[in-house]
Amino acid sequence: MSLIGNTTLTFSEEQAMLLDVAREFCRDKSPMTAVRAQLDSDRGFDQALWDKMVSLGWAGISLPESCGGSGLGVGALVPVIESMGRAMLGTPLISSALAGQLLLRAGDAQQTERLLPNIAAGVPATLALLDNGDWGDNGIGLILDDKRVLRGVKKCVPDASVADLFVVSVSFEGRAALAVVRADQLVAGALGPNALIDQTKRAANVDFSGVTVDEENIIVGPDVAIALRDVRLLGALLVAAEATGSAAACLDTIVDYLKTRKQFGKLIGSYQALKHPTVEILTATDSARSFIYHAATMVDDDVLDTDAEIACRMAKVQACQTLLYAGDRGIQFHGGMGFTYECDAQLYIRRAQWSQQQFGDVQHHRKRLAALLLG
Amino acid sequence: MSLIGNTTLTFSEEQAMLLDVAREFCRDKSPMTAVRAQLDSDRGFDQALWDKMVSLGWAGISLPESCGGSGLGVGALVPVIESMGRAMLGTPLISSALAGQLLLRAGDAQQTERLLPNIAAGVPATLALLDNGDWGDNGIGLILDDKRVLRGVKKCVPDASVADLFVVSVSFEGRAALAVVRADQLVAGALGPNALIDQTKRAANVDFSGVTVDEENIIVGPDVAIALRDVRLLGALLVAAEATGSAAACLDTIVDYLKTRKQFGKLIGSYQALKHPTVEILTATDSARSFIYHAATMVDDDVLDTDAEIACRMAKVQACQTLLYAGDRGIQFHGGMGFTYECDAQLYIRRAQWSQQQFGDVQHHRKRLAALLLG
Amino acid sequence: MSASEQELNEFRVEVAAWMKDNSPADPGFLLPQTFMEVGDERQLDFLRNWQHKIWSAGYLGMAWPKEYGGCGVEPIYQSIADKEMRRLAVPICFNVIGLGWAGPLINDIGSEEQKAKYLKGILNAEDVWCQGFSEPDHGSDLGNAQTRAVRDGDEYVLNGQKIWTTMGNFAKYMILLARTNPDSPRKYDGLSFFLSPMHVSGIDTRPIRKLTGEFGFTETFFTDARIPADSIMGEEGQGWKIAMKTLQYERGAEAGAAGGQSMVRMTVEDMISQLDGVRRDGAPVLEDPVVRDQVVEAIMEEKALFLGDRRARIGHLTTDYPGSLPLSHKLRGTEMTRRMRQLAINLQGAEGALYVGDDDARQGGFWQRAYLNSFSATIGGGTSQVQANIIAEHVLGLPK
Amino acid sequence: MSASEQELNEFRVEVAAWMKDNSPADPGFLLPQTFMEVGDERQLDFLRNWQHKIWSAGYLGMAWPKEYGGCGVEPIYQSIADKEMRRLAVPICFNVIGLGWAGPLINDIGSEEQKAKYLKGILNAEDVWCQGFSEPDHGSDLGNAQTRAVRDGDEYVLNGQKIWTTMGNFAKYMILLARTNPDSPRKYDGLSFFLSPMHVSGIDTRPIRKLTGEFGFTETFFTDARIPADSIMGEEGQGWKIAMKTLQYERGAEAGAAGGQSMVRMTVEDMISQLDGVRRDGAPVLEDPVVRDQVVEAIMEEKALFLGDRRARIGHLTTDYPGSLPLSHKLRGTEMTRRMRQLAINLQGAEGALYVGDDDARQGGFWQRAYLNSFSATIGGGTSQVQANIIAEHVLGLPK
Repeated sequence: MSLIGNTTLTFSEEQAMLLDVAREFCRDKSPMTAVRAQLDSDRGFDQALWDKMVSLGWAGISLPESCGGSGLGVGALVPVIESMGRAMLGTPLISSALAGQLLLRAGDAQQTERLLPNIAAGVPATLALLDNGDWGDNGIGLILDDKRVLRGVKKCVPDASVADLFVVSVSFEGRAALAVVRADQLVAGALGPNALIDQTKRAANVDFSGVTVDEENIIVGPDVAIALRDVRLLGALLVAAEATGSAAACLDTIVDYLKTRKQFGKLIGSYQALKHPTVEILTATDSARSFIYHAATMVDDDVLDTDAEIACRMAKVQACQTLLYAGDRGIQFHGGMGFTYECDAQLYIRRAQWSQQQFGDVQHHRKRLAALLLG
Repeated sequence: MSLIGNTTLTFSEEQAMLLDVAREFCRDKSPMTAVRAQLDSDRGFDQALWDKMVSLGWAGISLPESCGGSGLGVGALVPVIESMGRAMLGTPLISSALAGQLLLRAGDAQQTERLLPNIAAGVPATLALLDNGDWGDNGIGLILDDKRVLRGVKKCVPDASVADLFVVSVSFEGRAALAVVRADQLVAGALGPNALIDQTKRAANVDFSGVTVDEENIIVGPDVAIALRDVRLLGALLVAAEATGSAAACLDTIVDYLKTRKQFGKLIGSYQALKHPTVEILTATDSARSFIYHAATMVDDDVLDTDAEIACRMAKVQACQTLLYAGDRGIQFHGGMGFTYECDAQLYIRRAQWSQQQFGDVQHHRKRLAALLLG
Repeated sequence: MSASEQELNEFRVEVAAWMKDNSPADPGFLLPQTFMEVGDERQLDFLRNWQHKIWSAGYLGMAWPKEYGGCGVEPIYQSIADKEMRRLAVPICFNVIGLGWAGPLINDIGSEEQKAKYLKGILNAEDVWCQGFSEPDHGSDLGNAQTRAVRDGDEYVLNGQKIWTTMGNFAKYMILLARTNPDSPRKYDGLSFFLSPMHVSGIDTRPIRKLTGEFGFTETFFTDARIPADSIMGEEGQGWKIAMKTLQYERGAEAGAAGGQSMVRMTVEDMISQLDGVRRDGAPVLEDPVVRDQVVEAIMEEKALFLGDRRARIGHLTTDYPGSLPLSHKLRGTEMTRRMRQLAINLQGAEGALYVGDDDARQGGFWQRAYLNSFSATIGGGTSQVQANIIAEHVLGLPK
Repeated sequence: MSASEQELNEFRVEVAAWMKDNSPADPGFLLPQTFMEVGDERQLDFLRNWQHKIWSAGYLGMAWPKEYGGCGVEPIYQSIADKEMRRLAVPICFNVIGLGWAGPLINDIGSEEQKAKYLKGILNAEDVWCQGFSEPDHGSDLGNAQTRAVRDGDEYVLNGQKIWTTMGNFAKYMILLARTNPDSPRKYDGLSFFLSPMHVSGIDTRPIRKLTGEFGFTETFFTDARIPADSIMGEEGQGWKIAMKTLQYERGAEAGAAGGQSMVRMTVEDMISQLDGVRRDGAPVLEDPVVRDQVVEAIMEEKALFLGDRRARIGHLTTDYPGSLPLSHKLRGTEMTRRMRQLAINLQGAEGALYVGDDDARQGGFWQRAYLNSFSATIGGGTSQVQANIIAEHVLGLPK
């Protein structure tokens, strides 16, 4: 069974507790009315809510205790992110956690001890990785020159407008490096907010040109490339966790409608044409949940091994496919109601497009899985 | 609309007549009892029936009048082959017609005038093209040496045991050439009959080693490679026509069962879980028919142009996909009955595997369509 | 006497030239992809002007009688003009319910008075028309419409609610399906068909925001609204038959429609063109073998639909399950469209997450919007699921 | 006291060594892929000998009581032995209805007499068992079984017909679901469960040829057949409950089954292995990007099923729609299997058209036969369509 490979799936007491707390928190504090209230807002989330999440320790879950975190590892974030996905709750948590992971994995002791406590304390951070629309392009377009000045733009930087800290992939002396940029270093007008299909999310193109990076905020060395690879995989995993939660919520929304809406004198849930695809959504969501918690089991603070890489990629593939299907059917099965902005189905179909395109789409990961599994 | 390209679809009076005659003939002369009676037979068809088909002129439809044919072109064969596919009637008609086409397209006047009248008169011929299981392998393994002696085996030669004439692709002086071999030239034991999944079909591995080819039966020159390419396309088209007929018959079989079988107190045809996939089979079969008659419109006795190539490949893709799906669902929807040899559904699912693998499978053609359409 | 091949060709060239010369420049604001998303006055004015211009040039309602604003020529001319508009991707002719539904119906069975009153306004875009068929509780079940129309002297009194009224807030007239006899044993026989004025006390509309974020539909509320009794088409009880008749005209000029394009062209070729410059793993996305395979599938789906239309005209090739091709056309076309547009976004890479309003969004978010809009067709006019039932029962003869 | 990790590991090594030493050579004739295709005496004798040998070695019925032929050890030992048999792909333990259904049931709720009479013969393969649940007219509707059992003194008189009786022609006993009370208000309450002898006057079997061309099932006809009254399990009217109980045992040794593999291993890895040497466009088929994509999908499907089994054991991760994972396991597993086997043939190139009996056929036509056989699982035990209904209604709570 070497192709199926590692099928470890464990769930710690800490994860269980986090799952319970997060689901309850999101259900109570982020009902759909609250989500909808943020759709047109600049920041995309409620600061007071974020503060509460921070006070629950979520910003530091995956950071070491020495840096003010809980030291539970990134796998412990999965139940939290899944719960947020379920509630369609957008905050900078994913961005911050990934920025933290990137610093943790690539930075030296001085850097991590200096920078991570802020992130653990809830100061939003983000990572700027994309030079263009191609997640499969390994080149880095943003240049850090020998005077430590940046030149170039990063695309679609998540939560850019609220981030205090940007961890930016740069090309430095012809090699991949990281630059840590504070928001106050950006020139006026550096942020060009994106219009995203998923209105619960925020991102911006960020022009870093002209920013001089503090010497202590430059991270170089062989770990950078590995950390970048790993954080993209962890990004895929967290997006997958979020998408899985959203798919589960979409399923609930569909099931509720199928149980209450009548057409031609019958509850529409009794028609197999709707019933059976809904079962497909259920089983696909089940698979997605299995994959994300398997991946959560496989990742830790070390360099990700092949099993972990496979697990993260599979989680991304399964979760995105599931949400793309669930979102699409969610609109269709709500009939005319599904065609309205008022119906929650639109939130899921939009989220599906977002999730699909973060950290590489289904095809991107399947191609790499083929290389990992089939040589 | 250049990608959709040519959408010509015409149907001549001759084709209409042939369709009427062939459908009636096949329905009357080849009921399922007759088809089943041939499943275990050596030859796979009834000689008397073949003689009747020959007397209707079918063996010569696509051959020029100068060679004893009707000069209607290979497009006129499509309604006949489709009708035979519908009746699951196996005979050497496809093999003979394609052998005729290969000679017609590659041979010189002397050769075609000598060899084609026999084929038009109903003497079965076939073509031996496959050196291995790979339709995408353009090399030819069978060697014709400078003493005109053959060395090698052709795989899965259709209707080999009844063919009087073999048109064989060979490598001669390092180039593609054709050798025409008479059955009486084969050494004893040259034929190793295949066990095929489609029991209405017959094929054999043929060991041509030691056969000395008559000088006049060797076809060389630049036309050979083009003719080989074209005949593979025409082969794809005729197999597509046959598969379309079989898919239509499979659909009929399913519809009949859905209208008569009851489960849980209702006719099973009233369940959307069966009804809607059956509609998919209908629309897929509709597409297959459109593609095969479009391709029939596009091919003639000349070298096939790009539009014709696209049409033949699309016909093969659509027809095979349709039959693979219809055959698979045909078993499933017949429930326990579908699992029996007695149920006709097994004939279609087996035919599907056969058709898929003749002249290149769905993936084979789609890959080439991508090159033709997208560069 | 029909037009010669040469005459038609000359006409084609003429239309193309006119369209190229007269097609309006990008106005700098979002234009509707279909007539179902005319959300504000600015869009309405733009499209009204454009339709008026086409009509003034003589390229709309060409086959309609001259006395009512048409040109009185053979429908083939309109078909040619339509094709050119489509080919050149000019803006849409937005007054679709008038041009393609109400107008042809009035032409067919209307009185002289009705023709004189309505037809020209439809063509020159002065009178916007809307449609009142669907109701909130009976989305896929038109025959079950409950909006009441009660005869009271010279008037009918309307009460009830319609939904999915395209441009209900801009329309002057509505084609309305309402129940005149609630006691009729067959529910279909209780329905009647009206050409109802909209600007009447007791008729109110409320815009519906679509999942795309745009407007274009309204709900329409009838509260003791009184309309003239002669607004009825045909007799009481003929509503269902007449409503079904209007659906026939959708098939183009040859079937009686005035012409014009009701939606922006989005063929698989357009879908492929939008991928210009999109890269995957550092190379053009269309070089990726798996992408190529998906795109070939999409091309074949579209081509199959075209070929099906051709085959549908050949009697000998439509004897199996007659009606299959026309009856399945809507299901196949709309589902193909939905899949193709979803593919369009999937292939965009990170830009697929952008939307209308983003400068980086491919073609201004055209395909994102198009994908979301595609559900109007897989849901409206009978959901795909209902369509599959209809095909199963009417074409294959499967039990209900 | 449970076995230590080390003891279990030693046991694993011991079993593996024994299997390698004792697994029979290819007999030169076609061996069944599952217990559902034991078609002739030659196959039966071969499999009987093999099962007897495994049992004699102490690797079958390990958790069953010693006095009835078992070893009386913890089920974990049997699970290990089962896994090794699976891993080493030894021939199957064919007496599946006895080992996995009837035996565990008798162990659970049988009398001492029944245990003494039946259990050992199940393990040592002397007594072949079959199952009589399905009937010709109620394939997916077991609860509607119409075969009658009428009490007459010390006997029940059987009349009716069963279908899909595996090895009905070889079996000595049948687990039989028959109707003792046709008038019961709930159809399920009229059923009773029997351990019926097969070699009784009035019980006749007729082999059914499968779509693969092979045999293995029979129809079973009951014509005034008389069986002892004490053949009944439990009370009259408990048949449905007991039949549902037997389905639980399928889940392996921990659930009470005697052990052994009921089908030849066919994982996605095996599927990929069979492509060794297959070429496409002159290169190994697994180098084709589109093929790779399809194969990755198949691997993921299988892995998802494994992971689902793991997750199903974690209470916290199964609170949404509880029961979803176990209740959907059959649907997912059997449909995955069907698709994977169809893919196996599709990827073979021209050899995909060959079948059992052809020297060129890949692995003797193994995958062709396996694909055709896969429908026994998507149809038998409730079709996939019925399974989907069950999941929709019982897990999602959707209306019937």
